[in-house]
Amino acid sequence: MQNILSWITANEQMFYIVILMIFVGIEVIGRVPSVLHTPLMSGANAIHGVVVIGAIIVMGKAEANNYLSLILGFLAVVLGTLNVVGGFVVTDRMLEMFKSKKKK
Amino acid sequence: MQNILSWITANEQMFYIVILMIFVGIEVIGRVPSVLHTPLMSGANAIHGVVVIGAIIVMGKAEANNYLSLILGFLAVVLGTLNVVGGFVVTDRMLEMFKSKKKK
Amino acid sequence: MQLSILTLLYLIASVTFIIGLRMLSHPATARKGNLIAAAGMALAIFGTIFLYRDENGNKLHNYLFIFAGLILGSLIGTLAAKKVKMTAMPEMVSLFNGMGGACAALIAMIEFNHLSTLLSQVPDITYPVAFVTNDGRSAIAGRLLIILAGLIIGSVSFAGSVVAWGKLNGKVKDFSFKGQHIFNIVLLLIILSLAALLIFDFTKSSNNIFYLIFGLSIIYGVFFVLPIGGADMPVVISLLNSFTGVAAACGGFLYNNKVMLTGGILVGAAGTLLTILMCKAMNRSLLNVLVGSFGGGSNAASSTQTAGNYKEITLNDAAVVMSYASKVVIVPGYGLAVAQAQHVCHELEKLLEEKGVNVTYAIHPVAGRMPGHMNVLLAEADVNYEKLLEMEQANEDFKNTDVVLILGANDVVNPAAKTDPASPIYGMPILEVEQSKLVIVNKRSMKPGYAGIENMLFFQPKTSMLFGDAKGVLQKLVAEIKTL
Amino acid sequence: MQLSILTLLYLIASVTFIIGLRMLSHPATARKGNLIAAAGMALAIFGTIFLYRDENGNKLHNYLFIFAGLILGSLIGTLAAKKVKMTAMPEMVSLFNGMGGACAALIAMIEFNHLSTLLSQVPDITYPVAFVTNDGRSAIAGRLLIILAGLIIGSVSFAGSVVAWGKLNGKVKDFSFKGQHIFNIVLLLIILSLAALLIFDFTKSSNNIFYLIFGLSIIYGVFFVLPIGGADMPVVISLLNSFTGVAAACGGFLYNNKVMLTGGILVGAAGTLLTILMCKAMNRSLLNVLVGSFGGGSNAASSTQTAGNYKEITLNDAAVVMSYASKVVIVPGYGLAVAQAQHVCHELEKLLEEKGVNVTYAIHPVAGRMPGHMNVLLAEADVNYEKLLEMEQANEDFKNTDVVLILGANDVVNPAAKTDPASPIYGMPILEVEQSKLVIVNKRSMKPGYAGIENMLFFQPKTSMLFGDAKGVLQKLVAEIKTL
Ligand SMILES: NC(=O)c1ccc[n+]([C@@H]2O[C@H](COP(=O)([O-])OP(=O)(O)OC[C@H]3O[C@@H](n4cnc5c(N)ncnc54)[C@H](OP(=O)(O)O)[C@@H]3O)[C@@H](O)[C@H]2O)c1
Ligand SMILES: NC(=O)c1ccc[n+]([C@@H]2O[C@H](COP(=O)([O-])OP(=O)(O)OC[C@H]3O[C@@H](n4cnc5c(N)ncnc54)[C@H](OP(=O)(O)O)[C@@H]3O)[C@@H](O)[C@H]2O)c1
Repeated sequence: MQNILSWITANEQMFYIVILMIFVGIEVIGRVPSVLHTPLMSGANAIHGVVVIGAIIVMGKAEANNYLSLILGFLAVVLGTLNVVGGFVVTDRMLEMFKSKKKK
Repeated sequence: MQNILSWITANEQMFYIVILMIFVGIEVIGRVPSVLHTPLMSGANAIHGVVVIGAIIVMGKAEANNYLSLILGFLAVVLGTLNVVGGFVVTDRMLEMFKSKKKK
Repeated sequence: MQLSILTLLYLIASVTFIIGLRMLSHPATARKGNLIAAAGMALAIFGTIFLYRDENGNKLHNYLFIFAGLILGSLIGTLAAKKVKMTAMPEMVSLFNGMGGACAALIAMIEFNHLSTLLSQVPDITYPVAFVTNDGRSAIAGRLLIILAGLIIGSVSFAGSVVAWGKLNGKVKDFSFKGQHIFNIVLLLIILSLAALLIFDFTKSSNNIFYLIFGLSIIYGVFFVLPIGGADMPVVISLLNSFTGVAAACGGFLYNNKVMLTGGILVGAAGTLLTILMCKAMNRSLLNVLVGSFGGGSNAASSTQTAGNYKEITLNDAAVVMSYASKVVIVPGYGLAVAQAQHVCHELEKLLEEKGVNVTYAIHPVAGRMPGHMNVLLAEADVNYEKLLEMEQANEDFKNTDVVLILGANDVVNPAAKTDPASPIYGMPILEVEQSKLVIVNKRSMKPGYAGIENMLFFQPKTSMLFGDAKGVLQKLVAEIKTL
Repeated sequence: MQLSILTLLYLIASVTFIIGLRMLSHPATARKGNLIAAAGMALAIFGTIFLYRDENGNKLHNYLFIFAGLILGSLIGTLAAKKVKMTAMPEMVSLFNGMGGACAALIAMIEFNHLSTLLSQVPDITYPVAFVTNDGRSAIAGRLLIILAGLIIGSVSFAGSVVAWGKLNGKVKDFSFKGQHIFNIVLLLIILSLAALLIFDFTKSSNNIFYLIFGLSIIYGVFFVLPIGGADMPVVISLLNSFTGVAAACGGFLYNNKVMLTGGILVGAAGTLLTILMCKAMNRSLLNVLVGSFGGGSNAASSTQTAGNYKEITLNDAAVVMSYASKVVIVPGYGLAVAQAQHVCHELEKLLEEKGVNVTYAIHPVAGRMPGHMNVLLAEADVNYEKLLEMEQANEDFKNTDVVLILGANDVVNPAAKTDPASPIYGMPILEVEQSKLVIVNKRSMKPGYAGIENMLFFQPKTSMLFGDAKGVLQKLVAEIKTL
């Protein structure tokens, strides 16, 4: 208990950021028309690709002779980039169709 | 410039909290019916009375012989409490009327 | 340990503020939301009192004073809040808001004294002190910046709110002089320059500059609100509300206190948006409100000459027409509120219902001087909630209405909003009362309403005027109907 | 200095994510929102590469590998995203999501190796190490906790997504055994216990436990998704999406990296809500989807015996009826999507329009296997946006419709949703096609649709069946109409 409390105090600001972000996420999505669920899902999917930054950091810190780290890190960078780039491109492709139809 | 940047870095988390809170505030109020503007205004009014906490801290830290601080601090506590208590009570009074009508 | 619990309490309080505000935005949950936020506030306050420890682990002292202040504030606050009349609600809110602003300004003042005392005790200090350097002093500069922000914003909010309260009360009159907007801008620039001077160049005489800034901020607050039309006050109050929120957030920065920071910013952001929403609901821009193009002064200028012929109806005729109608719609407006006629209006409604007339109210969202003003008023008079129709619904119903009784409303039924693109209210949605069979308008004269413009509705063949104070007229109407 | 700029870039990126997601929720701004979020992401990625400094101020190295990885990933990602068929969109999203999960799991793995190497180098370390004490070690415990959370959530998300992808592809079949839910729960408990063991009692063999946890998490991910009906996959994908978000946020905690933290949490929260909204749109609860009461397995059980007599219509008759109608409404469903018949459907529509028939589409929000599936499909086939009616609007129009042509839709036109409280889809809003004069239903057999229930619409007098694959039938119809 003591432990948890002091952990919370030490990371107070982190907790605020997390909790506020949860509110933002919920509020932002709150009233979406179901027509947009698919592009929204894939757009959100692309955003969590931000994890690639962790991969880059891991990779960039690995010593040149630590092959395990290098290989795993390289894989992580590739997969993370896939998630980001693929996610944004596929979302854009979907939304492009929506848009061009509307202008007509 | 340098100064501002390092200030931002030093208070990074604070900035996140402030910016996220702004988003939360905007999103939360986003789609209010104008019927509720008055109680909403007075409810928000009560919330910023949280400033009374600052007054309490100032007051509680003042040395017993620092009369200026004591007097100003006391005034601050009274005014802040007025804001909080008055704000919540008045809001409740308004909303009570709304509610009881509805149940009928 | 204590500090950890306090941190947790603050976190909880912040969350209750968000949830409370969120629930406040929906009619069904509003009241509960208010109570939740209040509970969170209580948690934060008592947590601070008992659990706060400063950097050296000391508890707070002066408990006597603190509790005395709390009790005094609560007593006055509760009394005032319970006693205030529903029509005086905006005044009350404005006053409470001013108290918050003053509190923030006082805190800034004490903290400044503290800082300057500390500085003067530094042994070999050489004035002027330039805080904005690359060494440790920039922290002091940041502190000063926040203190000054709290002082200026808090003072403006305080002075502005008090003036707004006075205006709504009728104690303070609109006042403006030529070039006042320029004067205001110059004043603001002076304040900001002085603040910069203080931060960049701290000398022994800085104390005086500080109090000068305080004084000028108060003056600025007064002149900021003075020229704005009394009827625009709700918008101004909402704006000042968000100011106080920001001032509270400054306190949060100062004490690294998250609940003050989050609470303040939340209200600051929400208040700003609310202000904008209110302006939109009145079909105006914020700038337009602040510069006051038709907020008040212009009212006097607009003439009382009428643009045609209108006809009057006698009390007796009005009583007869309504008693034998099958459907009557009452349109309440600002005049009903000032005349405090909501109770007798409810009486009239009951009387007519007893006679078998179907009576409802058509509520325009910005009727009166506060958003939702009419709902609050009629709710106070115990009018059944289901009888209050919102604008869209009411507009569909007017076709089947025999008599529309307009009580002290004007702009919200002005057809110019739909037909005349040159009108200042063009584009504002209105209650389309002219679709009904007969319109009876109660007001005291042919004077225009808030927007200061002529209302062609009054000159239409199906409209009849019933002059007099709303309360008096309604009382007579009730008496008349009883004798029928 | 570099770090300060990076902090600022991260802050900007976090804001673009919020704004991007916000704009994604409105049709008019969605595309721009996506681009804004992408720009913020680019900023964050390149900022990290060039400006990141570790605690000792060292830059990153291994640039070659990093850029190789980025370029490779971008190439594959872009290619895959550009090549994928519109109907295969859910698979693609699921696969990308799995990649993100795998990335998070890999990071956790490397960081664990790092940590355990560091520990083994501490001179006089005595195993087992209990990290959860009141001294400095609790920081290590926190680190381990986050690493394990990232590993478990990332692995589950990865394995689950790959299985979901396989199911949508048709490569993996539904599979469940009795007591599988219990098995899953036990598995999860074992994983969590092992994780706790690792944190509270770190020994030399902990490395093995770590990989065991990894393996079990992968297995759990597979068994979590396997029993869920293939048609429920969009919901599952959305759920796994939010899992990956949380895994990314764990990375943010680990590196004290705010953009990862905020981005991950944002998606985690938004994804969870989106999952719930999707379930609501299908009139089901999340639990119901996960436990799979009618998601798939039950489909097989439901019989093909029909509950009455239906009549068929010949191609020629159908062609004639539609050509001479004045208003035709097309109801597309899942069958249209699997048959890839959207293009020929558009052809039919144009042909009829040329003949003076007024043709529109009635789009049910959950028609197909993804929310908004039909809109995307028909948009791809260049169908004019204005021809797509939403459910409410379509339901008002059916009264004046001569012919409704149902193409591979079933549940979304099942009247049981309105009339039969015992039906699993009772309460779901449907397209009320039976209000029109004539209904033509195209599907391949009398088999039920996704919900596995009989559709009484097919046995009504005004309904005629037109059996066959949607694409083939439409092609023949088009040819037939051309000869008329
Ligand atoms: N609700 C809000 O949030 C808000 C806020 C600020 C401004 N506004 C503005 O206020 C206006 C509201 O429209 P409204 O139609 O309610 O009011 P209005 O247009 O201001 O008209 C009120 C009318 O009531 C009459 N009146 C005054 N005292 C009376 C009394 N004792 N007995 C009977 N009649 C009396 C006045 O005419 P006589 O002097 O001839 O009696 C006046 O024409 C709109 O222009 C709106 O934009 C609204
Ligand atoms: N949109 C979403 O987000 C989502 C997500 C998950 C689940 N769902 C659920 O999916 C259902 C959607 O309803 P729906 O009416 O679109 O689909 P449905 O009820 O699943 O019916 C599809 C029908 O299409 C026919 N079909 C299949 N392949 C065909 C082909 N090649 N040519 C012609 N017909 C073909 C099938 O009958 P035959 O086999 O006889 O041909 C089947 O009856 C709802 O129950 C909804 O809750 C929706």
